[in-house]
Amino acid sequence: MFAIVREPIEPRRLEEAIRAGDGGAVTFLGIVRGRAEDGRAVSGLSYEAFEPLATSEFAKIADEARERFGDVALTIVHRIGELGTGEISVAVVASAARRVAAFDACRYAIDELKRRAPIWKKERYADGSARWRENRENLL
Amino acid sequence: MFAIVREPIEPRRLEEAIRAGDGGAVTFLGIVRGRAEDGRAVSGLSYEAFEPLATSEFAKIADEARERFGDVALTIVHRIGELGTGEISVAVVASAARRVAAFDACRYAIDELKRRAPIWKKERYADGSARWRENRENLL
Amino acid sequence: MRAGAVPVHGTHPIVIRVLAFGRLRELLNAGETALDIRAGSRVGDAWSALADRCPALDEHRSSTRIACNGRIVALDHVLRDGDEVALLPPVGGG
Amino acid sequence: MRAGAVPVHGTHPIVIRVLAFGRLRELLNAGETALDIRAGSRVGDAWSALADRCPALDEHRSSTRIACNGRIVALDHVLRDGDEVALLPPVGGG
Repeated sequence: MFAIVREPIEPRRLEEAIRAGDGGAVTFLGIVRGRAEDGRAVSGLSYEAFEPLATSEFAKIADEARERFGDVALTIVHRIGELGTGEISVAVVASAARRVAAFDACRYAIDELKRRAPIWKKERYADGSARWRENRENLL
Repeated sequence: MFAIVREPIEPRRLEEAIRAGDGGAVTFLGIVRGRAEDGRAVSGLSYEAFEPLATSEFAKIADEARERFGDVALTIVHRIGELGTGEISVAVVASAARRVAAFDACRYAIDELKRRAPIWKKERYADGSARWRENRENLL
Repeated sequence: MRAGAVPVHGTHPIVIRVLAFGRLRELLNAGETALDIRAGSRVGDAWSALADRCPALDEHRSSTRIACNGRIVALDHVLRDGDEVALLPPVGGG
Repeated sequence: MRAGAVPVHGTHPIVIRVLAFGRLRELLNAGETALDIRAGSRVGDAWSALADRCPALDEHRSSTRIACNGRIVALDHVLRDGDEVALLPPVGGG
């Protein structure tokens, strides 16, 4: 499943993303932190996405992961809208017969998502200011 | 939390293992497969553990992960007793400020657990036979 | 001419839809704009037309990827009537 | 002598508790055994006493780690009365 969602991501639902018969499942959850990299107090984040391109990019990333690491089932879900600290922004679930492929695919997927998925983030600070933040891993 | 448990591991409870304020959480779940490595149909597994040594080994592994990867919160839970296919045998949750440390610590923990935690597994086959199976990664 | 469309002088006008995200959406003050441009225009021409309206755009040119109908394209990509052009600033997902 | 204890001849007997796991538990037909041994005996002596009772043990010696009171020890580790000695075959967790 590849999705952009507006409602909260429920970790308990992610269990359903584990493919029957697989022996290992690796889940990554990205969570909104209360501190920016420069130490400023964050009150929340606003995410937006170019939705059709984002979900097709998730599918492409999953295809690449299968080419690299073998038969892996991947689920990638990113939330958009207004998120408070402690809320889950992104979930990646990789399941495979063996754990090494699941770890490699999960990590590849989140690394590539951060590098190139058309999703944008505005950091909102406790003092009322806000700033668009780009990922260090950015494609450009 | 480091524990050997007899009851089923509930993935939804693992959410509680994510440390407040962290930005990334990586969970590994090991699941009983219906096929042995040699392709035989597996009906289930029996696990047993030297419990006090197993939980203290989990704690040691977590200490080592913190030395190697920085400030990471680790939860390691292994189930023992009779498990059917599709059931979760082990769960590792690593949370950290940043995802790289969470990934590295989660992987380190499950690799070391398989290598050295005093836990034993008997594979039970559909034909009624059974065999003690040791991990390839074994310390010895 | 539809409301919000930016006129570009020339014969055979075509209309493209421009989507902007993140800081570019804020700069253009719109997530979606219709843009009238000359037939045969390229992505770079569309960018120039938008920068005429909003000069602050230009400092973002080197950091912006542009997708046409969902595929990343170069500035010399030729536009057709009805194309959807998306302006993608450096991403921040995850 | 307590039920199930294996006698080892010598002066000043001490009693250790032997825990066995996995295939070793099955071989010994017991997860826990009391073993009477001579004072000053080492882990290797305890192993030999067990192997006297259950010769099939010996082929597992090189693959067995032995813990005394929760710490992995070598065969020359000297045992004391009341020690808990655990026989750990190659592990299979995960």
